[in-house]
Amino acid sequence: MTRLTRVITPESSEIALPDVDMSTRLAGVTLPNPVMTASGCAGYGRELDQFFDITALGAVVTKSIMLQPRSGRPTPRMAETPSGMLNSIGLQGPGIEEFVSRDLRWLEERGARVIVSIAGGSADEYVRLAQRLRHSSAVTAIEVNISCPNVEDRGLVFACDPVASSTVVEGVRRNSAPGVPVFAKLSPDVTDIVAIAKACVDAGADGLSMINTLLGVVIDSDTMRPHLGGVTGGLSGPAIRPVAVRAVWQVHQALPDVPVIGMGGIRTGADAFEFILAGASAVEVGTTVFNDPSAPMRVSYELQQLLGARDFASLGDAVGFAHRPDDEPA
Amino acid sequence: MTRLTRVITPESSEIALPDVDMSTRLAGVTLPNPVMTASGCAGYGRELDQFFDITALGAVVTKSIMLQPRSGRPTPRMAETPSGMLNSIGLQGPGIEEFVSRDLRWLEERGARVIVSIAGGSADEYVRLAQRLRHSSAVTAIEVNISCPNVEDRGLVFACDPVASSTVVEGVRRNSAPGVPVFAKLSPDVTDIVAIAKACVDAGADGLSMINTLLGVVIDSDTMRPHLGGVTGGLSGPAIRPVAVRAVWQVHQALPDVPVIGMGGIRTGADAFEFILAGASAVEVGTTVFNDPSAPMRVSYELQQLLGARDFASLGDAVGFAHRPDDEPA
Amino acid sequence: MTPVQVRGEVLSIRRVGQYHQLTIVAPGVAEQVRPGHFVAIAVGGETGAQLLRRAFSVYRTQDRGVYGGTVDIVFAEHGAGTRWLSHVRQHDTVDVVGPLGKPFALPKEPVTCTMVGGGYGSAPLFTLAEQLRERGCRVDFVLGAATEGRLFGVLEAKRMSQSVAVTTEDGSLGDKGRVTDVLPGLLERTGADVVYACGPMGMLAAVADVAARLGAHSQCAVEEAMACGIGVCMTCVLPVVGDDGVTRMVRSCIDGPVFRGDRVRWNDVGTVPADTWGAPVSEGGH
Amino acid sequence: MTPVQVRGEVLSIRRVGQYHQLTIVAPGVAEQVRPGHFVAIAVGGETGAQLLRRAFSVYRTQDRGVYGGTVDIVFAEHGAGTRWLSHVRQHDTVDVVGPLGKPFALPKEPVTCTMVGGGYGSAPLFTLAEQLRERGCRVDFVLGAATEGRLFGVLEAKRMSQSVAVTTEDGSLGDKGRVTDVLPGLLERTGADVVYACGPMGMLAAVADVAARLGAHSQCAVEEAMACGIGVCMTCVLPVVGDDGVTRMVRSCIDGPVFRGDRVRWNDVGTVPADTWGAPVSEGGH
Ligand SMILES: Cc1cc2nc3c(=O)[nH]c(=O)nc-3n(C[C@H](O)[C@H](O)[C@H](O)COP(=O)(O)OP(=O)(O)OC[C@H]3O[C@@H](n4cnc5c(N)ncnc54)[C@H](O)[C@@H]3O)c2cc1C
Ligand SMILES: Cc1cc2nc3c(=O)[nH]c(=O)nc-3n(C[C@H](O)[C@H](O)[C@H](O)COP(=O)(O)OP(=O)(O)OC[C@H]3O[C@@H](n4cnc5c(N)ncnc54)[C@H](O)[C@@H]3O)c2cc1C
Ligand SMILES: Cc1cc2nc3c(=O)[nH]c(=O)nc-3n(C[C@H](O)[C@H](O)[C@H](O)COP(=O)(O)O)c2cc1C
Ligand SMILES: Cc1cc2nc3c(=O)[nH]c(=O)nc-3n(C[C@H](O)[C@H](O)[C@H](O)COP(=O)(O)O)c2cc1C
Ligand code: FES
Ligand code: FES
Repeated sequence: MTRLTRVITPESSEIALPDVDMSTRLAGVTLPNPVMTASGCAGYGRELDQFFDITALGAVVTKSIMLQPRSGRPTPRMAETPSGMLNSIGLQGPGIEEFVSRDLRWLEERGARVIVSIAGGSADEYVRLAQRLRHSSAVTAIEVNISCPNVEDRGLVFACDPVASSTVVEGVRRNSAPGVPVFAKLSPDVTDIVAIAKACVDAGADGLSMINTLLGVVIDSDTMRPHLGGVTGGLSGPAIRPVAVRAVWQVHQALPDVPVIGMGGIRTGADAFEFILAGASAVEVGTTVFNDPSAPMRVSYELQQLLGARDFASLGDAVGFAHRPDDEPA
Repeated sequence: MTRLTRVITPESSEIALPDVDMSTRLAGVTLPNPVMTASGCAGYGRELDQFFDITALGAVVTKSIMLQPRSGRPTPRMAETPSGMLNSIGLQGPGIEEFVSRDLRWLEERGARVIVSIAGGSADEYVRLAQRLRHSSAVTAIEVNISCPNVEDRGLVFACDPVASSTVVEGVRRNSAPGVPVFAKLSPDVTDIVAIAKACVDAGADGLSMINTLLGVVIDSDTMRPHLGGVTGGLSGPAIRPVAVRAVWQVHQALPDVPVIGMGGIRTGADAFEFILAGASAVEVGTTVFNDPSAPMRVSYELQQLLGARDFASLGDAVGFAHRPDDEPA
Repeated sequence: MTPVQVRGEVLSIRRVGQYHQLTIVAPGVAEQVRPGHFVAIAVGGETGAQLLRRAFSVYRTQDRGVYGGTVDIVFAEHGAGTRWLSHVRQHDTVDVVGPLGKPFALPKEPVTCTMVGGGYGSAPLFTLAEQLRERGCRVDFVLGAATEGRLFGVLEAKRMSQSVAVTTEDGSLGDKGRVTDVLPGLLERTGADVVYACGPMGMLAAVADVAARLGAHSQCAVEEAMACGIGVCMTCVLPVVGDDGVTRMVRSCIDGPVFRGDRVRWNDVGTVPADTWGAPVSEGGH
Repeated sequence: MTPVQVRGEVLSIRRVGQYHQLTIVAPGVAEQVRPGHFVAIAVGGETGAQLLRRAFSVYRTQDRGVYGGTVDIVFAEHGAGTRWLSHVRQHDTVDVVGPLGKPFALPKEPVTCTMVGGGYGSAPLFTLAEQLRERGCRVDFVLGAATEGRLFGVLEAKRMSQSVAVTTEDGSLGDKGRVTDVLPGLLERTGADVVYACGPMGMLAAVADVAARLGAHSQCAVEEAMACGIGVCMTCVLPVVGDDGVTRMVRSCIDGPVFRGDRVRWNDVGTVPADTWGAPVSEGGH
């Protein structure tokens, strides 16, 4: 095996990391580490910075921001489910202005790389969000959360329709700074995720993030009504991991040159490794943060150890490795 | 609370059951109990009969049968996942002739109600299966597993397309005995499950079963290839329950008069109750049987206790109860 | 205060009435705790099916020298998570994050204080009472529960207060009824300046109301379902009026769990009032 | 034999080399077990994330009078399930289904038998050896493992057999190498009529081959991943040639785990050979 470096984990124990090049290229941007937080599971970075150094992550992916301040949905906003959870936050947030002047600024001063997740109710809202971010030096990349209902089309979710998805992506790409990659974040709740992926790439997406949550319902057996204030919610956590890995597998198979950020139920480095082998160039850790606030760093260390143990000199060599021909050994 | 009856559970402990009418009507057929086994998770009933009296179930739903004998997929055929499993059996089975003369006959002699699940690679295969079953007195209902690839249409899964689904359902309905209800079993891997449900009902389905498994992939971090011999597999178990309850919720909302058999991750009576409240008239227990071979009976008892504790005189009163208007109390 | 995450050894677990009292070695947490802080404990094991931490008020902390500080919590067996926790044994390891939240505000003057605890909600009030007494405050207690076995700390309250009133809904101990049946009389009798309360939401709403009517300041520790406990998920919100008079959906894990009773819109909990900052919600994503 | 499901109390758990030996009170199971049977144990707790039972060969059973019969298994800590099982303690309850599968076939005549065990695979061979001895058979053992700590039951084998040969891959005990390095010599020396084998698939394939070459009958207990263990899921299949000469994908939990070594298509395990009944698979659903 390769050379080892000793590091101190967030929980103050010393571990040895093999010498693996963990940097990853995402559509023209190079990140020193492939592990990031997932949108909506890390706020704007400040709270997690108490548990580990957020600048060590590939990037902080911020909670999806909208144009206007938003109060979100009524409570209860969550239900625990087997190996997962259902949430219905309703994109509560301060709106883009306060986000830029307070949260994004804090992240920049802190020295963190930032992927800003944006969300809108119409294609135009996405465009205006992109315009507002265009001149910010703090933005490493944009993740377009298209799992939002289109208020102009009977509330149909953009990500469920290739045309709606591409309209949004095209608008964001056109209005974003050229050096800032635009990632479209896909929903798994579709018959053919590859078709949506292709539509987004054709519309100018530099990469794809997947997956967002699965639509679910939990009924409370005491009140005998849906548990969530918003009735339906998004299912996340390890429960959905096989669905997420499948999405990454299929899309990488169809579009091997498009960078993919994989997420959905990553709890350990081995889970992250699954996504990398399936074709993801980077991963996001979401729900697991609620279980273990230092999980993103832990996952990154565990992934590095796994890569070293399997004699990978660099993360890049493992990306999509599970797709190699049958006769090619490990 | 209501009168109690003492029964002996499969595990030989005595429990008290409240006096709730557990019978359920499924499109003209009345079953004494709403709990059944799920297709593919109970073989043809014989093995489970060692653990509890299978004639006490609503019905035994048999492993999907095809026209010809089938060897299924190479191993590994399963992977354990968080609160679930991924399987890729490939519909191994003896073919309809041997099934009818051996397995269906055994079930009939045993006195069990039987829902026969059928699967085919073309609409014509489904029709021929229906014809073969048309004159069998052992068949209580037919469940049409349309989550199969259509060999005549580039392997596209029937259940993912409303037209393909309705062709199959229409052919089965036309060729089945009039008194035998036909249930179409839907896949959750679609953008709009209500549209598929409607297409099936319009084509003559007497009811709907949902959900089948979700498409997933698990990568083995040692071999660094997909774990399953068949690469993709079907995700089942408690992990998927919120997705299944959501499907039942949505379809019952859109088609309140169509009987629904709910399944997906039922482990306890409370889980079954969720499906009933969401709109299912009966439920199937699948993956949990692997964890607990007497689960279908246990779930039935637990459900009956829950219904009694909430003062339901009959199961029927609870079906879809979670959809009641906001101002209507429990 | 900076919350930390520690794997703490279970020093002891024992039954107290219908509750469990758990003592965990949690160095780094214990030293920072102030009354009203809570901890979030991972349940179900590292590969278990329950991902969300469970929140528990800190009952007390102790400096144990060689061991490092310990944290005590008192909990009811409620669902799967607390059932799991009730099965931990001495020397097992439990993953604790804390201290979390905003503690009770302490008065600068030696004022008269009433503590109201519902069920295990009394747990954080004892160290609070001790600190108030050190500041020369008068402290009275009202402890209520559904039944005797669900009361916590009656004797302890007696040791550290001027008076203790007990109510149970079934009359098994003390007065039959609720804390708010005896609270107005007590507040009038003692002329209490501040009411500190912890317990179920319904009780808090009623206590805040009584306090306001009788001119007392109230500090209520709320209990909203929390997915993260550390401020990153936005599940734990409730409508609270800010200094600027504007209602916001505020995170109870970060901005609470202790709120001024007159600032929480108790009747609107579980809704987003129309005048909330950022309301109304057009149907949105998650 | 009818398998039953029981919640059995753990009577003891202890380390044996690199393995754990678990004794469970399992009335109804114990009484029916014959050598080669296995049990399927639920892991992870009733609300845990692991749904699939784990299969373990029965090492031995004992009639304990008042307790009811007990079942012993020997297991390696491998993944999450066996890790969980290694943490059970005395008086805990474990959910057991058994006995399952087809046991080893016993010869009617007092023939000469060789037992081949790889790692914990030796576990079911000791009661088998006892029964063979009772029938007047000569019994010899070959036990192999990667390293000394992974051998199980060397002393026990010595007590009940004519000879014991030990191999380890690292040479830490016995001959350096594999069981099949010493097996041919032994078979020739003793003129064994039957070889009983349990261990990893690779070993079984090699043992079956050696036995066939030297004219011995072989009985091999295979280890295929099983979701249910009781015959309802079809995950545990492997290609086996039937009496009619036709290859079928056969359930190892019901038709095995013990198979005639000359009937298993060892080289085709993990595939569906083209001449299998019902093959080739047109791409199908799950
Ligand atoms: C700030 C705070 C302090 C608390 N202090 C205590 C304490 O000192 N002693 C004590 O016994 N309990 C306390 N609770 C409540 C405790 O967190 C719940 O009893 C516990 O979460 C129930 O978990 P469970 O797994 O048993 O229930 P489950 O029903 O399995 O829980 C499912 C989910 O719902 C949440 N949930 C369920 N009930 C509650 C509840 N009453 N409040 C909040 N979330 C809930 C759980 O956290 C979990 O995410 C406190 C809660 C909060 C927010
Ligand atoms: C008939 C039979 C008898 C067995 N007897 C013994 C025994 O006496 N002692 C012993 O230590 N082990 C025995 N095994 C293997 C034992 O079942 C596995 O070691 C165990 O399932 C691993 O579970 P895990 O949770 O630790 O691993 P995980 O990797 O978490 O398991 C994940 C899934 O894969 C399956 N799996 C993993 N490894 C194996 C394996 N080697 N064989 C079969 N399934 C596997 C598990 O059952 C589970 O479903 C036997 C297996 C079979 C089929
Ligand atoms: C509480 C919560 C809030 C979320 N908010 C957002 C969001 O604002 N924007 C978004 O794109 N995804 C959001 N997600 C989805 C996650 O970013 C992620 O795609 C999904 O949860 C799957 O990953 P996980 O299983 O690791 O959580 C949210 C998820 C959770 C659990
Ligand atoms: C091993 C296995 C085999 C299955 N085989 C079939 C099948 O043959 N036909 C079918 O319609 N569904 C099949 N299913 C799907 C189940 O019937 C059920 O729809 C699904 O597993 C969800 O329910 P559960 O979570 O309770 O298992 C199978 C599921 C499993 C786990
Ligand atoms: S519990 Fe997550 S923000 Fe409060
Ligand atoms: S393990 Fe299920 S059929 Fe053999």
